[in-house]
Amino acid sequence: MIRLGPRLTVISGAFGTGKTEIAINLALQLHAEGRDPVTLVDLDIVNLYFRSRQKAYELEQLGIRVISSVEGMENADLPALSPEINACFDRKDGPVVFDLGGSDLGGTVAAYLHRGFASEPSHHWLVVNPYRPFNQTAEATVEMAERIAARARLPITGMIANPHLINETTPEIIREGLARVREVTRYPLMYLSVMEEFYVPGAFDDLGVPVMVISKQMKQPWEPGGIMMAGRRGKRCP
Amino acid sequence: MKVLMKGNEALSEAAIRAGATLYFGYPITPQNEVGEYMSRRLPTIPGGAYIQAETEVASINMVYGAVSTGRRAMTSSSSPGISLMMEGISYLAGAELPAVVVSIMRGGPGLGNINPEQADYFQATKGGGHGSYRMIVLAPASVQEMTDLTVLAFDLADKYRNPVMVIADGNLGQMMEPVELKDSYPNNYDHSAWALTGAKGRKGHTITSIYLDADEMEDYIHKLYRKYGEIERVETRHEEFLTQDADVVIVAYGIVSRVVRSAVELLRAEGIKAGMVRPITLWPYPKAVLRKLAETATFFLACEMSMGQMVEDVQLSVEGRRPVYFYGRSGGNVPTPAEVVAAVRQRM
Amino acid sequence: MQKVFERPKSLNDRPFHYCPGCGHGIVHRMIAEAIDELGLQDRTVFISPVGCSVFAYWYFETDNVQAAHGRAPAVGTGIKRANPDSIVISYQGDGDLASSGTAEIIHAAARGENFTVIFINNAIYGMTGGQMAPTTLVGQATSTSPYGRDPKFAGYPIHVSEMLATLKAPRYIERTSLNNVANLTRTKRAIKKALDMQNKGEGFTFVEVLAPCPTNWGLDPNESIDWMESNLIPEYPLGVYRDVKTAEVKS
Amino acid sequence: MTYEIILAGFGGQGILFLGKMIALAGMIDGKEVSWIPSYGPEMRGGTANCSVVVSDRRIGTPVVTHPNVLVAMNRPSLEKFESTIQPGGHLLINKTLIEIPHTRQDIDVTYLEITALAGELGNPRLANIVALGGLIGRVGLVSRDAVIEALKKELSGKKAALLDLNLKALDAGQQAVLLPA
Repeated sequence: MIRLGPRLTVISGAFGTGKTEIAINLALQLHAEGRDPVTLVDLDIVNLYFRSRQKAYELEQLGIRVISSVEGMENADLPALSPEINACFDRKDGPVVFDLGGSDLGGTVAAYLHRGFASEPSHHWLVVNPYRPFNQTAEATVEMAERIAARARLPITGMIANPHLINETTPEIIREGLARVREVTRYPLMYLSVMEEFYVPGAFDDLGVPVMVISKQMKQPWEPGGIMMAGRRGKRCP
Repeated sequence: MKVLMKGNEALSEAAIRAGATLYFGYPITPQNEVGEYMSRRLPTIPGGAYIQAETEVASINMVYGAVSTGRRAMTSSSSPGISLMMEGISYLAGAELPAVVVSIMRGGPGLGNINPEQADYFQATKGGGHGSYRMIVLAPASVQEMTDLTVLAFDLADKYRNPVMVIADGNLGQMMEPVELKDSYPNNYDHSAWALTGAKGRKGHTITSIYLDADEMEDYIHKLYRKYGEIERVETRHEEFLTQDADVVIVAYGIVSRVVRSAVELLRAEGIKAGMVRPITLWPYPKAVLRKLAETATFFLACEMSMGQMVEDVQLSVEGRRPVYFYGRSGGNVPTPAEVVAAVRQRM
Repeated sequence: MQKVFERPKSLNDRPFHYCPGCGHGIVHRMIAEAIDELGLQDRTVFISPVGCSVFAYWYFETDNVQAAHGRAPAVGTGIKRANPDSIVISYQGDGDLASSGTAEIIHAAARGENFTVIFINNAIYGMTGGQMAPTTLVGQATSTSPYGRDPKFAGYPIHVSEMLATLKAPRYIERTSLNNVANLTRTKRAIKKALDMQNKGEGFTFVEVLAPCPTNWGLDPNESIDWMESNLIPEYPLGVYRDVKTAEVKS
Repeated sequence: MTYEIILAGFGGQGILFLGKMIALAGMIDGKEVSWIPSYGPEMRGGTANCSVVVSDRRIGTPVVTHPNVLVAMNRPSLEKFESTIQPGGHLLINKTLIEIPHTRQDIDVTYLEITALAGELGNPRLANIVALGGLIGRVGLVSRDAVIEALKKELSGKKAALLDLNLKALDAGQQAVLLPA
């Protein structure tokens, strides 16, 4: 289901395009396909809210390795990058998904690891939601993408179209959004991601792009199973 | 022996005699006498220090540093300056440090004027700073109380490891009345378990207000609120004047309570059964007293030198059982007894 | 066998939370060594600021206090005035010291407060995610100067050591760097000298340390050193900016 | 008895000191007292006034709005406060500086050459003490002994040399109001 060539996949994009959702779902699907050990690296030092690390407890229960900050610092608004991050380049034992922080400044952190990325091939997939600022036109999307690539020192190798308006998403919204993402011709389109609630088998077969069905991970605190800022004890909404 | 002192001087001398020989502040009218008095007295006292800070922001943080050594220290200011101290007050509450802040209110908002007002009630009692915290707020009504409540403020601060504010208006700061001061006031609090005095022969102490984990932070806030609950139970203070048979209960604090006392006498002379409740602690607020009087009184009148701030606590206390009216003056105008009498008559 | 690498007594064994290649851990160790060598551990009160070193108090086996953003020199003033026998170290970054706390540092220096300030200048905000600092270089891209710091809009970097050196009260001001072994040695020497002066009651001492922030600079640790040498140090020349006994100033 | 006093005049006429002496003397007499200045910007030049209350009972409001004793040291003070005096109250007018007559008929009015008498003693700044003499001579208010004790207390140390002159000013004011007009 996941067309994985290189072992390393970097997920980036403008703020709020759905990078973290995609990164976690990618890790979950790789795990479901038995490509263990799967590692998810949260490099988001930009925004404390809605980061992969908040799912760390559940992912680790499944056997997915999550690397973010130095232990105990997951809730601090400090970079505190774990030295363990370098280890995932050295131990070549399974797929690694890197969740970069939003926009070009999120990319900066990847640059810090550029020696690691130079040591083996990697995907660098840009998540595009044409309903978000900085993604609304092809020009804006490319401009942001090139900034990210430059700051991360990693050329973009593909796009994941993630057109949605959260709960107001409809099949039309998805189709129209995909068409707008396709106006970006500089990078190959790898996947169309569709939230499971809006996915009907076969409904998007005519679009000529593999569909990645994702389940919402980063839920609001008031939603069942929503994410609290609880960190270590991994408290969930009742 | 009684001496004739200005409110600002009296509270300063009381603080010194309570052992607070460290003062940090920045000039602002109408509380300049505090800094002036301290700058004269403290350098002559062994271990005493007076610093005119660069800002009120710095003053409150100097207090934060000084009290973290376990010693008594204070600052004072007036409305705009107290606004600047709110960050530091929140940190003091968060780090559970004892400190006394004196607020001599003036007119506002903005630069306003230097006339007396009581419009910083919300600022003092409802937060003002950030986060879930409470500050004990004491409201003297005479120069004698400026001294007594300042001494009490240091005791409460030490007892609960919490910032305490003494709040008064410009009148109380500026007026002179005879006061009686003791030579010294006891300070029996032992802070050696946490004070920063150098880690000689023990593990290092740390003073901080950071709790990264949501659950740890919540546990800590709950701990603070258990303390606040205890303070509400034990430390609520008020004064009643002719309330036993009162149909009309006038609620006023600070200087306005003096006006209201005169008004109550005038009303009684006219045959109107009026009485007064004067909150001495503005937080914790004497809710239970007002709640009880709501069973017998006809109505309540809150009287303030503001556009109505404490009146909301009267309403909360009375819980809708009786009408609560408001009479206030602002800009530096002090209500007169005649005005208060008229305000009561209008509601009869 | 001789032990060549020993943990200072004033530092505990908790692993640092800093990113690999960060300068904070190195300076923490130097401070702890200086405290040990001067025998000041049981009199030291260490002030942690707001910034990446907000948790510096996790590591120092001394008394510790955490201060609000920029306010450490005011807190230090309070501690030192309340207890002149204590050794007070205010440890601050560039956002804390040169932006939010500009008033506090200038006035503490102007009063000649007898404590030591260690100022970590890495020309960027580490904690909040690589935003522009008052010490960010012209042209340097950060998350809030994405096109590079443009002096037309954002002005020019603040040179704190030079500025403080115009005051009469400070006893000692030096800028050092962590870019090579010689400068590491100089930094350690400067920190020790500052603490020694404080111990002797000589007045306000200030050591500015140019330090790398690879994570937010978007460079690996080696490149960070190169960037310091080609960009940071030319903007912020190293050296002693003031070394005058107060008595010599009085005239 | 409760005296609710407003003392008003120019900045520099020693209004606040006058108030303080009354309050101090009242305290020495064993009365309840309060003193409160109008501490606004007018303190820095222009007019100055303060409220003093001397009473046998606990003092309610220390801010006097309707005095039963008014000392008007200059014309704006008379114009501003005459209408606020309680019926039957006392008004002391500094005749040297106020050329207009009073208008109220329901109060007791005393004209006194306050500034001129001070000038005769060689220092116009003694006007406040001359006024104090006038007040104790005409209204009573506080005892003469208490005033002298208060002056001694206040004029001690470096200021002790001024005591004699102040006592002379006090006498001058007191005697002038006792003389038939």
